[in-house]
Amino acid sequence: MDRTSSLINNPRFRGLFYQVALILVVGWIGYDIYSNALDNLRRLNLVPGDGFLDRTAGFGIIQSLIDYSEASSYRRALFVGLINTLLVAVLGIVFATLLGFLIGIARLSRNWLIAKIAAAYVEIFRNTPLLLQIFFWYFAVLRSVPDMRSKWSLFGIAHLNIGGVYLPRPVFGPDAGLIGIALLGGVAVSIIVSSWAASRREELGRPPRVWPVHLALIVGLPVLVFFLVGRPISFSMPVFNETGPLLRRGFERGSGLVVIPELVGLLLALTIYTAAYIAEIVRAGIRAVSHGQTEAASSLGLRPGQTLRLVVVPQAMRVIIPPLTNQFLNLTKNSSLAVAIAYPDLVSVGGTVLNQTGRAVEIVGVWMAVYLGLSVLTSIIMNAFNRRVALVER
Amino acid sequence: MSDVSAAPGEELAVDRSKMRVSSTEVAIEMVDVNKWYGEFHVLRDINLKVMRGERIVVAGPSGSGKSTMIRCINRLEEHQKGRIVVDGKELTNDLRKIDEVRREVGMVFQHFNLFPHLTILENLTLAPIHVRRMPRREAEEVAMLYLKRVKIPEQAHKYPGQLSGGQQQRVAIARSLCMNPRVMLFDEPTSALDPEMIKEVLDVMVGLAEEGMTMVCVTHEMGFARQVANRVIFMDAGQIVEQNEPEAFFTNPQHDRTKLFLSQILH
Amino acid sequence: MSDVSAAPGEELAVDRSKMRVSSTEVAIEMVDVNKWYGEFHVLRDINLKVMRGERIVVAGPSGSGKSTMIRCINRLEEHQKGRIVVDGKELTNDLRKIDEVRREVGMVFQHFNLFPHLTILENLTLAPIHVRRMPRREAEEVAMLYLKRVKIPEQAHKYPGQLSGGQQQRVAIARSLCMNPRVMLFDEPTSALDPEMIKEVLDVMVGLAEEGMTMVCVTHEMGFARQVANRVIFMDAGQIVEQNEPEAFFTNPQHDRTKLFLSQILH
Amino acid sequence: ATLDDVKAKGFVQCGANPSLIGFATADEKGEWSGLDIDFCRALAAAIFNDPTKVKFTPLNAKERFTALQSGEIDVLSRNTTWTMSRDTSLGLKFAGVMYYDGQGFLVRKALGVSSALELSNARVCTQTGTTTELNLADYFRSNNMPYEVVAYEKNEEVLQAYEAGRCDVYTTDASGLYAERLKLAAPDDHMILPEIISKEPLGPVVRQGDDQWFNVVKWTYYALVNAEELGITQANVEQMKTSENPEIKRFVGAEGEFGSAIGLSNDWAANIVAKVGNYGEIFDRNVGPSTPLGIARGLNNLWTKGGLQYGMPIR
Amino acid sequence: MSNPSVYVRAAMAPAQPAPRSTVGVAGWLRTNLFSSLWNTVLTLLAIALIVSIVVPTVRFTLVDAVWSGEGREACLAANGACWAYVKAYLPQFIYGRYPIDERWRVDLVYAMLALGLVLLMVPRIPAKGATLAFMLLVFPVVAFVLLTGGGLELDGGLIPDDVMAPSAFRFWIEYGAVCAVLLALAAALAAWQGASVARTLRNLAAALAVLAVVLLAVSVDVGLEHVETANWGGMLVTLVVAVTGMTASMPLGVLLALGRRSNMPVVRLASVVFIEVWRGVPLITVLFMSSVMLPLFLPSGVTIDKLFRALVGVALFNSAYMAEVIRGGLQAIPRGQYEAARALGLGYWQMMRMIVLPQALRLVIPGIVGSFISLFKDTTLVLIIGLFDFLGQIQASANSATWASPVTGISGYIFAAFVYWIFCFGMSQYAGFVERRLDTGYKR
Ligand SMILES: Nc1ncnc2c1ncn2[C@@H]1O[C@H](COP(=O)(O)OP(=O)(O)OP(=O)(O)O)[C@@H](O)[C@H]1O
Ligand SMILES: Nc1ncnc2c1ncn2[C@@H]1O[C@H](COP(=O)(O)OP(=O)(O)OP(=O)(O)O)[C@@H](O)[C@H]1O
Ligand SMILES: [Mg+2]
Ligand SMILES: [Mg+2]
Repeated sequence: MDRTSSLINNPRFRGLFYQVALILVVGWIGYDIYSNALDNLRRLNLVPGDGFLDRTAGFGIIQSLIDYSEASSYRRALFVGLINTLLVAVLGIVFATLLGFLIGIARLSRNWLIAKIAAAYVEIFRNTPLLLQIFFWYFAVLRSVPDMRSKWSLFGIAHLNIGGVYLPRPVFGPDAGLIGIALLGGVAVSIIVSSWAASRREELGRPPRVWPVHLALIVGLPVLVFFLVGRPISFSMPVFNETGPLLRRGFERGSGLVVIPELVGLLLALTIYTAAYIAEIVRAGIRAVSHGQTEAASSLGLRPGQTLRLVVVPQAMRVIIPPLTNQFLNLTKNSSLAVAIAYPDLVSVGGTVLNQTGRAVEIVGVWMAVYLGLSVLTSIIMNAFNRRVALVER
Repeated sequence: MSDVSAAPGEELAVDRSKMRVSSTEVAIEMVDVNKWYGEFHVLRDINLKVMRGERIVVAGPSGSGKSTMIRCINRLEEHQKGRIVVDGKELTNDLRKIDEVRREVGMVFQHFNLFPHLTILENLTLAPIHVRRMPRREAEEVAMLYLKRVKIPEQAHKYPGQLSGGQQQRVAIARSLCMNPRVMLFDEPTSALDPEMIKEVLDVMVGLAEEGMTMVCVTHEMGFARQVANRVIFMDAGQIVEQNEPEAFFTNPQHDRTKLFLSQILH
Repeated sequence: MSDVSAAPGEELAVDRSKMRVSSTEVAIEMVDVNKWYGEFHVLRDINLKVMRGERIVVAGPSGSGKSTMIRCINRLEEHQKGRIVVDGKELTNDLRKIDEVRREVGMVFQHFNLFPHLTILENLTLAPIHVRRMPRREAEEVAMLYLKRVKIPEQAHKYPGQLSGGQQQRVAIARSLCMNPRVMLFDEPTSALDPEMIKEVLDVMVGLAEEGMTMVCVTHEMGFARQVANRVIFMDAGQIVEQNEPEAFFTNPQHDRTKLFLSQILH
Repeated sequence: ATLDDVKAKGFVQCGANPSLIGFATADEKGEWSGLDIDFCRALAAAIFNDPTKVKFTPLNAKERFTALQSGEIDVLSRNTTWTMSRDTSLGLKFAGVMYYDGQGFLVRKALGVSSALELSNARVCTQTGTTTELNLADYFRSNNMPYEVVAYEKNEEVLQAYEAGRCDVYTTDASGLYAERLKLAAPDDHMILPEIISKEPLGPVVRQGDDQWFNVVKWTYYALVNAEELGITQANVEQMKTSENPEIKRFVGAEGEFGSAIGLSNDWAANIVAKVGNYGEIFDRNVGPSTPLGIARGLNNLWTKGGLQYGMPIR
Repeated sequence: MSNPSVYVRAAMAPAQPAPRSTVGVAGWLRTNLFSSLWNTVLTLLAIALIVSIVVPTVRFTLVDAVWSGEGREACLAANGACWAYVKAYLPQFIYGRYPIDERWRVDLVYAMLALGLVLLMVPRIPAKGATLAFMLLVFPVVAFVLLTGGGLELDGGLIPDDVMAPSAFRFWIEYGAVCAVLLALAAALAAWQGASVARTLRNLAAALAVLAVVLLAVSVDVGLEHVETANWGGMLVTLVVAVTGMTASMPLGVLLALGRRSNMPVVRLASVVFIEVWRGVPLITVLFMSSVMLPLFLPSGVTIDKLFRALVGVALFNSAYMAEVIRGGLQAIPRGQYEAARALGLGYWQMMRMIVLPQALRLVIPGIVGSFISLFKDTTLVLIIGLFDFLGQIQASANSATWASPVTGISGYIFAAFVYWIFCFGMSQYAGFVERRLDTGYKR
């Protein structure tokens, strides 16, 4: 009796008991869901599996960075969606970070007006729903640019109308790879030069003048190769037809590089919205560096730019990076709102596939797996970076 | 370094022989300097001439403008009226002049303000490398020299957070010295320290004085003032109320406010 | 209560007459207790027998395992080898026994650990009401009694944040007493206090001792140890190195480490 | 069985389009109306002799099948195209064609286009997740016309984008185009092209595996068409009950036990007509020429009048 | 001049007014706007920016806007926003398609919610505990009955239909039986673990009785017309989703946060996985899941209201975020508090309930408000799965045949933005206020 009683009162045993109970409950719920789903799917003739992914999709997608046509498979369609998601996420992260740092620093500006404008920016965009902003920007953009038969042009290179932004598209010839190699080689050599310059600088105190070398290596070398191998890169310029039947007027299909307005609208909204959050993070990070640090730096004779670069930013970074990571993740997840404005991201394309095939479980599974994967990946990268920054500090 | 407890200032062994004051070279000159924070008049008609090699101690009640005055000297604060000339260069809005002055003037703060993300050695070499454009190798040699001078060469590769307060303050002094300044400003360098650590810092400062460094030092360490300073300046309500040689200042204060202040501060 | 500064222990007026020690009833017994933190062996073969009514003072250098030992007594830490019997109940993994022991053992921490979101009175009545299941009215009466005992009944409705350190520590003692414990453990109860406050707390502890409370007290207040303790235990490197009656302990330490320690700690 | 469940709970749960003028819309007060809605009311009338014993679940294109599959709704009456894959592999069963539709194109008159075959190079807006996208792709590809499709999640967005000029063409079922055109700022500046590029038979759907319920839904539809063929209207159904025409007698339940064969009362068909009207009346009331939609009967006329609506005989 | 350094001030210098250029308007302008050439340039740029944004905005929303009129013609005439349309549709934006005659019920719920929030949020008003209890226990039931009309049909399902027909009676029999089993189990467990059996039984019985009262309240027919959730819309849906999502995610968040800090590996792992999965996926996929996938997970024939499904999705999603907020608070509680509680003999749950959580939750109020703001903004996503929340209702009405015009949509969006902004900005200001109050209040 005492044996059992002491067993029951043993915290380890109790812990074990609760944990087993938890496993049982979770397992039971999981099994219930699983068997229900299986029953339902079997009743509906939907044998679970990914075989359906190889069937022909049959629908068009407005933007694909890889080859895709109506005859491609669902699998390929989903892949196109994934790439589009990555595209908008990466671009969004880059732009939002730049804009966010700008606004965050502007909020700390000693110029009252600039600081107030930045504050107003943050308060406006942080406090309205992102979806609303997406709608707003998308339709505002659509309504304020020229229609498809006319355009605004910038130096005759970039054009804009409701069909999107039209840019020259590079067309790579057979030997174009050499130029790429030359570029990579140039970058590699100039990195070596940089480190050589850095070591020279330790000896000399004054860094040797290396920027002409960099310029020659990174720009000159590829240009040289370009002409040597016979200009393998040409540009497909957007062709604008002024005459002909109305549907033929405007930019010719397949000419130039088109950035569709859905991408522009989504990117605009994601950037502006996330930048508001990043601005607050940056501000908090910079403010976390005590005033004494800047004073000490300037009394040592460091100039404001040097103070910022050598003293303030390295210290602010370790405060900034963890929440910044969160914002990157949020932006990636928020890019799924693309579905609202016809940007063909993973959720949007997946939704179409779901509809054509009725495969709810599989598609939702793909969504979850992809976003979880992206989250984990971003976290790993940023944690690695964070560790580096944090190491410097301690 | 360990058995100091009561009044550390008293025990400083000072060799005044080397402390020579130039009678012609002016290090710092302040003429009718006035400064306001908004409507608040912090500095009123400050006139002060510091000769090369002088050691000035500034005392006065809290809020009397001591910090503000010395912060004006290297332009951490801007004055609104009057002239400040440091080492022959007048402080105006000319950024280049300000940079030059700052290079010549070292400053040590109450809260050390070391850069926590850099090692001690990096703290010391940062300015020489980036401001004086000294080669790193050389900057490090100089830095180690000064670290030895403040007696903590073995800490060179630690981070500030790993050092005690006294050690940090000594590093801060060494950091200023690495720029080879002609004038050193101290703003209550010991007031954030535990009593055992005060002496280590004062020792370093005495050493500096003995080498003939021009110093302006805001401090309440009256022992230090008595032994090292060749002038004590008493400030109140933004003005210099009295200045005198330390012995005279302590034994025979003239102004009522000085008397009151000394009666409070001396035991 | 105000003009105490130097060595507060010396001035405690102690009435040793009431401190009777039972010779048969064992309050705490530790037999061959061993404990590891990971690979680190913190407690090594601790053997200790505390009789009811005994007042034990535990001393020793920092990190020697004093806190760990007394935290094992009310199972805030788990030991891995040996037996600990408190008030006849052995501390094993039996949660019910642990609860019983905790009810009988009061503990006072260095940092008071009062609950900042509760008033003083609520701090005191919390455990009686929810652990002892006492009616609130009664619990409050008991609480007021103990608050008077530690001389701050007028603070009953304030929050801990509004009290001075010494007052907070007295409240912490009162909080333990409200559970009517048979043993009290103190872990450096005065070391986070300003010197003026130490005496108020020691006074309360002396009072407790006079009433015959069994106490185990980690402290460096040697004055207190000398006056109140009937045994002083010296620990080093996780072991009990020496134990003796206070007078003998202080005047005639046996072990080298004890001698070294005492030479550092006594003036 | 579904019919028993429906009878037990006292109403039919009907999945409907949240807003498609003429087919399913709810007004300010939450009163539903439209062709698809009237079908559900007819079903309720057949079962309960009370067209109000029906509740509507607004569903978008994505959810509609799951809602039916899971039993959330009893019948889906939401402009759903009858296709083989849906009829066979989704566990669904179509019970009839309430509206023969086909996919059409809405364009600006200013475009100067009069036929869909001139739509080469067009940008087309549509709603995702319907058969529309597939038909569109087939049509343009088979005619070798390049095109671009912009597919939105909801028709509100399609309409806004089309109106803003994002595309030249708005495509969906012709019936929907008529409805959507009304929501444009200047409806008269837009026209629907004559080509119908697909067969879009829209009808009520039920789950597979419940033949009794399938029969009820199927025969409710036939009853509507038969009533029009027989000339039975809401107005004259009471007189018709005394008619001597054997077909009518069977219809109103004066002869035979047809109602009980599908688990309903014998006057089920008469109740439908009395409470909701016949197919023609429903059509005219909701989408016919006298409504803002102004859709001609066309394919949806009775077979006797050149259309496709053909009621299986009640016999 | 033997000693040039001796100086004694004869007369004290009085304080003088600062030079004109450093104080007053001029000084302010100089220091804040024109302190250097660069700053002057920035100021001018900023002014240009403000003018180029504010002027057109004011023109569009105020000067050129149409304030009254009927139908599409009014809007077509506008060069600016068409507020006439917003005015006409305002009731829909607030109530959706909720029957007009029944809208007083919604008003009543709004009023109770507003009152409750004011009572809770103004620090000076006493009896927070009672108000909170009322808002958490009574208000949801009342709101549920008022909004849906109550009369939920509870007919049980444990006893097979052929033994006993579905009826309220069957349900209550089953409820009684389940209660009895639960009580017996609890008593056994309590006896085993040495807790007081009587007390355990008393507490559990009280909880079950409360649950019974709640079930009775929602199932009894109070004579209100039944309003399906499909007819709810506008601000009503927004608030229902946001408020329910928030309150439901709170207890779950607490459990998850405790689980994540538990020292039982399985519990910790389960919490971590749950939290990280929900935090790793976008809300919209969660909503899609609740609308298209969840039905497949239920036994055939069992269905759940669509709004309710969305609520479950939102609540689970938000609970993961809430758990992280609360974990932050838990981590801020010093170890000493746990140890003191333990040393006094409090058990785990007593310690959490009385010592740790009260302190931790108070610390994270700003975080909780912040997460409520996010949730409030995120409610807009339900429009993608076809629920008509505030934004969804506006979007739908902008395309109504009677009001369609080129400016209708944009007017609706601007109005929506304005309303959301008011709500969110208000809440964030409140969070700031609480934070400042805690900052000073904590040290006291
Ligand atoms: N940035 C500022 N803005 C407004 N007033 C200031 C500012 N800095 C200092 N003051 C005020 O100027 C006066 C002089 O300050 P200062 O720091 O120079 O005094 P101090 O003599 O160094 O005092 P302490 O011994 O406390 O350091 C004080 O009254 C202070 O409040
Ligand atoms: N949770 C823990 N994990 C690992 N090591 C620990 C832990 N707690 C304490 N220790 C180590 O155990 C040793 C004994 O610690 P303990 O706190 O008991 O010492 P102490 O004698 O009370 O010292 P002090 O006088 O500084 O309070 C120390 O070396 C300490 O670093
Ligand atoms: Mg100062
Ligand atoms: Mg200890």
